[in-house]
Amino acid sequence: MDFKKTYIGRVIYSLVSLTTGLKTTLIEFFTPKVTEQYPENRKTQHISERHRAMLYMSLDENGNNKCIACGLCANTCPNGTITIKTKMVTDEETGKSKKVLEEYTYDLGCCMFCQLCVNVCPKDAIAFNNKYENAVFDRSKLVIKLNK
Amino acid sequence: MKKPAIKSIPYEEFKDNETLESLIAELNKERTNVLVSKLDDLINWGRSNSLWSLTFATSCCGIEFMAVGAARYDFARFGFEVTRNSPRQADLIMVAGTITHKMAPVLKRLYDQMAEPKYVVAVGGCAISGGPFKGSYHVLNGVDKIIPVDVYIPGCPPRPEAMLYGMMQLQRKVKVENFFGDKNRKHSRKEMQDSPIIVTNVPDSLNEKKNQQ
Amino acid sequence: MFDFSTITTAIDQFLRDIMPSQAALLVECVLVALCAVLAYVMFAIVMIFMERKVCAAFQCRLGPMRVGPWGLLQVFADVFKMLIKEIISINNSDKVLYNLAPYLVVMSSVLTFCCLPFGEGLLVLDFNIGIFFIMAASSFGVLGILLAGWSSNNKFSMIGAVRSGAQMISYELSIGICLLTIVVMSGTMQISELVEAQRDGWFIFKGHLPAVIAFIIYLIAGNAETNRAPFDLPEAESELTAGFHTEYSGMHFGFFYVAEFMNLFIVAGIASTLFLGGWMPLHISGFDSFNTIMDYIPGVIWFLGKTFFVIWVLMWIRWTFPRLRIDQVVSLEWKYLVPIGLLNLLIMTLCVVMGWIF
Amino acid sequence: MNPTFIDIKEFRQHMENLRRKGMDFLRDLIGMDWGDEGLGAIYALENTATGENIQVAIRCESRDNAHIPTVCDIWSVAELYEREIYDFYGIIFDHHPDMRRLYLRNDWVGHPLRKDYDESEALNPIRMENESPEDVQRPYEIAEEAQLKELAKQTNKIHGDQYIINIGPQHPATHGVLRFRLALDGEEIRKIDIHCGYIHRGIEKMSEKLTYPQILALTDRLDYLSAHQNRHALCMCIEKAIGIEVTERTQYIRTIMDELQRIDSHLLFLSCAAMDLGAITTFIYGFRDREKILDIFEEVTGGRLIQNYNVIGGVQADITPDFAHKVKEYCKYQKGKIKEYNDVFTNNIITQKRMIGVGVLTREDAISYGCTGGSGRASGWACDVRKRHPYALYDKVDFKEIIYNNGDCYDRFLVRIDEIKESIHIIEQLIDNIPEGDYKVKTKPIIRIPEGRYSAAVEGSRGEFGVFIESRGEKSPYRLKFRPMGLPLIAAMHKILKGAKVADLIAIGATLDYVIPDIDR
Repeated sequence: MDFKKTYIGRVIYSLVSLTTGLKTTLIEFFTPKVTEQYPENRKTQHISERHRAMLYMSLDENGNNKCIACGLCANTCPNGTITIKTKMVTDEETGKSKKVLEEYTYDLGCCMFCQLCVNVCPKDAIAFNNKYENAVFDRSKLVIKLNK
Repeated sequence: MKKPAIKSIPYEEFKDNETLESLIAELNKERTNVLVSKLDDLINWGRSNSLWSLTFATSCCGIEFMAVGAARYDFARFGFEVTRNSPRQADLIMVAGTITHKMAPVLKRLYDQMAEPKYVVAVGGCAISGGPFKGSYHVLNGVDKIIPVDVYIPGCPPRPEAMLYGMMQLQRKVKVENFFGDKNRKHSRKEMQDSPIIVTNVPDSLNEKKNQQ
Repeated sequence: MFDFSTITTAIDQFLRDIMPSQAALLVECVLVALCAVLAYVMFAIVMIFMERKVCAAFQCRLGPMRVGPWGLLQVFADVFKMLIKEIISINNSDKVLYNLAPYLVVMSSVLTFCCLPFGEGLLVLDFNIGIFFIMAASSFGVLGILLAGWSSNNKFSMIGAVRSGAQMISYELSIGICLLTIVVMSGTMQISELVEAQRDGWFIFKGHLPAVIAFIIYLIAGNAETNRAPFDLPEAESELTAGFHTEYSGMHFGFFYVAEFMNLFIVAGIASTLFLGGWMPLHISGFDSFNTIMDYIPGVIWFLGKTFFVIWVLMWIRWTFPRLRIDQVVSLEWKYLVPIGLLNLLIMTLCVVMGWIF
Repeated sequence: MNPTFIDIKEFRQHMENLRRKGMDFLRDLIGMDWGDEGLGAIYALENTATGENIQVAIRCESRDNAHIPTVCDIWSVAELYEREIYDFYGIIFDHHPDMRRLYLRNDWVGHPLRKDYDESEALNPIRMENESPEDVQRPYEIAEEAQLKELAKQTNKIHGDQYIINIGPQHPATHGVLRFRLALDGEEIRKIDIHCGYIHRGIEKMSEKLTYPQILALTDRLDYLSAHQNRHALCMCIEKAIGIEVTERTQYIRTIMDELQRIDSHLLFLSCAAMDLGAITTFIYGFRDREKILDIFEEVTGGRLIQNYNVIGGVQADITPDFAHKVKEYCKYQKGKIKEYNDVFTNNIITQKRMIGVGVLTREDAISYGCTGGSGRASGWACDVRKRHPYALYDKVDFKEIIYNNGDCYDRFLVRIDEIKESIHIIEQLIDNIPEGDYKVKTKPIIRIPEGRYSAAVEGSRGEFGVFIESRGEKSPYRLKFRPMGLPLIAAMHKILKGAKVADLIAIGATLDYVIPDIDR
């Protein structure tokens, strides 16, 4: 008869398997811990460049942006995260009227970070950054005006 | 004005200090007693450092919530690791994931079952606004429509650090609250009684609310 | 070695001098009760903190870090919170039993706690059937759990309570047999005498093989008695949400929580008293200078050191193994632990009769 | 592949014949609303012995009173699929034993996937009162193996005098929001009634209004643990339909990512199974190692869980330069860690006692219920899509399909552990040979799929994930159906639960490895 199946065999086999488990956790007990201490390591921590935490509009030193108010991003967004308000401005030199951006609103609270807006933008006016500390107390604070 | 302090992050670097300050101003209007306010500070210290959350997850964000609990991010460092499965023992509910029409009454009921003081954190796009599924026929667009939300953590799903950040925001909010005085309770008893949850699958004799109707 | 009874006798004498002996007795009772409850709470806090840190270390993480240095104040924060948390009253529950249950559980563990010999002369209850009293006092904790499950008007609680009834009553037997093994060996049931009998060597060394087996069985059964993994079925989180205390909130839940940890402390304390020599220092015959150094370490430290070592081992077990199923729990007891325990008792008796113990 | 339409009168006979000819696996059942042509359904069938695939369709012209004969006695899984179609389209399946809604509340007005569905808030406001249990329902008998037809006659409810507990919708062991209504006898389970739909998000209906790139974003959120594979399936289907060939480099990246995702999912499976059985430390170990994959994902795709990586024609961004190095490092690390899991959990006597011989799913049942993935392979059914219908690079790499034969919880567990090793093996073959080239081919800005029906399937982390598109040449699909990986698993639940205890339900649920948003969609 198989020793493993006898009464004594079962007891011994169980004890062996249990001790193996205990041994493994004991080794873990003494190995250095893997925890990253988040708020303490804020300065040194590495977040992937590609991480998408929030949409932003790159502004130059005068606060100008590259947006041409074409509305492609707002149209391609699956759930209406982006709304664009435009106005018509007449160029003084040429006299032609031109559509310019008045307000670019982005609702961080319902963005799904699918990157379609960034992909579709013809001027690379918008991009995602990796600043993830965005929790707020008020829902309305999540609706952000991106242009200045 | 008292400024709630959190280790390792200066007050100024936190987002949305305006809302917090207006909350403090509102709460401090009626408070004069120094002794009471010291006691309040002590109680708030206890409360804010012992936020036990209900294990509640419906979808993707729930997995990130588990990741926060695991070794790398380890929310035990903050004392949040005692996640309770029974709403009676939990202090906060992290609504992690989409809430659908069918789930909405369940969520409300869980919230009602929790003991005061209780807090709600809306995690991720779905819980904040319906997120990716905003246009769906079966999705609740934001849990703040049925329960009061204290902190919103945007992301889809938010990364674990963002969740920890959100929890610290909640700590800040807890730290400015008053234990003494009626501002404490989020809902009056009256409101609780009027809450629209009606239990339908018990005998009518036991169902007080139904009998009242 | 310092005998703590000199202090207690002095206090007793002082009190009797200033007031009639009846009143002195009353004051003493109150004092002792206060001390006991204070110590109980203190150890509970230490235990909870230890559990959280040890568990974290086994799971390659850090555990509480941010409340006070190394998270030392974490448990105090929890206690503050728990004290002011709302206690929900449940509709359609048996109110009296529902409110009574947590106190029963705590009472049982306080009573047992009082039997632990922390040092020479430093124990509250010491009479000739001490072991018997411990068994009796610890076994009515299950009553509290059953009542909690019954009165909550919750089906999960009910299943948890019934599970716990089946489990705790079964495992009481094994504990009894193990304790009996030691009683057979020492010939006394009084706690202080049991410790005294280990002056020339701890029972686990004196009783060699049968004592070691009894020790192991005691640890397993003791773990089951405290409802801790791998025997945490009454509150099996993934099955029954929170088991018998699902409906309890605030401090009522806190009592269950504390009692669970203190039961662990008590199990470990009894183990160290009966098997590891209680507050007796470690002596190795032949090494006289070593023995003298050991004697300088106070008995309280010896006792706590041993107890916390046993607790650490139990935590190690808890954080390693998965949970058993209820039928497996019961069959482990009745098919393995009880027969082995009985056989072990027989061997021990034989050893005692033949004089094979040291 | 275009389905053959069968006349409703000959339908039953035809289906029975097909089953007799060996069409034993109902891959998918797709409800359809063809507008004026009526409502109907498409049945995708496979012969597991020969690998032959056919599609059969049925149509009934009456919209208000649509009736189709049931096939749930031929393929058991059809029971839940048909309930789903009843829920979405209002088609009544004759002789179905349990014609209840599957996902939506029973007081829901209308059938949402119909083209004429009225979505107004007024009809279906957010109802805050609890759902009342429906009167006619058939809980699945576990104790006896009666035929479905007989059961249909005795529509016995779960009675009030039985000890009934609700596991879920909010319960730590259901991995989300699934609800089991159990009738207990002591610790033993007598009856089970499964309620889904607590996370039904209506993705399929939403897709009918979105453009194809927009739909892609939703697939990640179906089964978030096979986000890559889900997206891969849809991309593949669309690429097939519009006739683009992706580059070799893309194929390599996709395959490696799929396998990394599979390891990620299996590690999570291991962790959660351990947690459900009470071994919390193993749970943490699994998560610790999973973080390393998530790091790689985040570095390359920018997302940890929801990656948004595959796009039509390629991938979103090229891999980072140190990708290969990191993946190789990870593979080496992971191989060492598997022993640790085995030591602490798999070989533990308590685990074995809890799992061996518990929750047996036979091979026949696995096929009849369509339980693909690890659960099917543990029952001895070679159902791996990577072998059955190779896609991407799976016909070029050498790998073994892991098959166990007992079909119990322990085998289901071992399959996943071994698959981690197999996936590492696949990755190691590919990682050094990623060819140079474009990571994405140019596509038109607006993607329209030519009229027709298209389908594609991949091996997701927990079974076959299929996509079915019916297009009318628009920029959004006329009908899009995802084959859920989890629905067949929970359909088989009452069969598996035979003689099980409450604790076994947890072990079975953990090892079946379902993800609820994938079931509910």
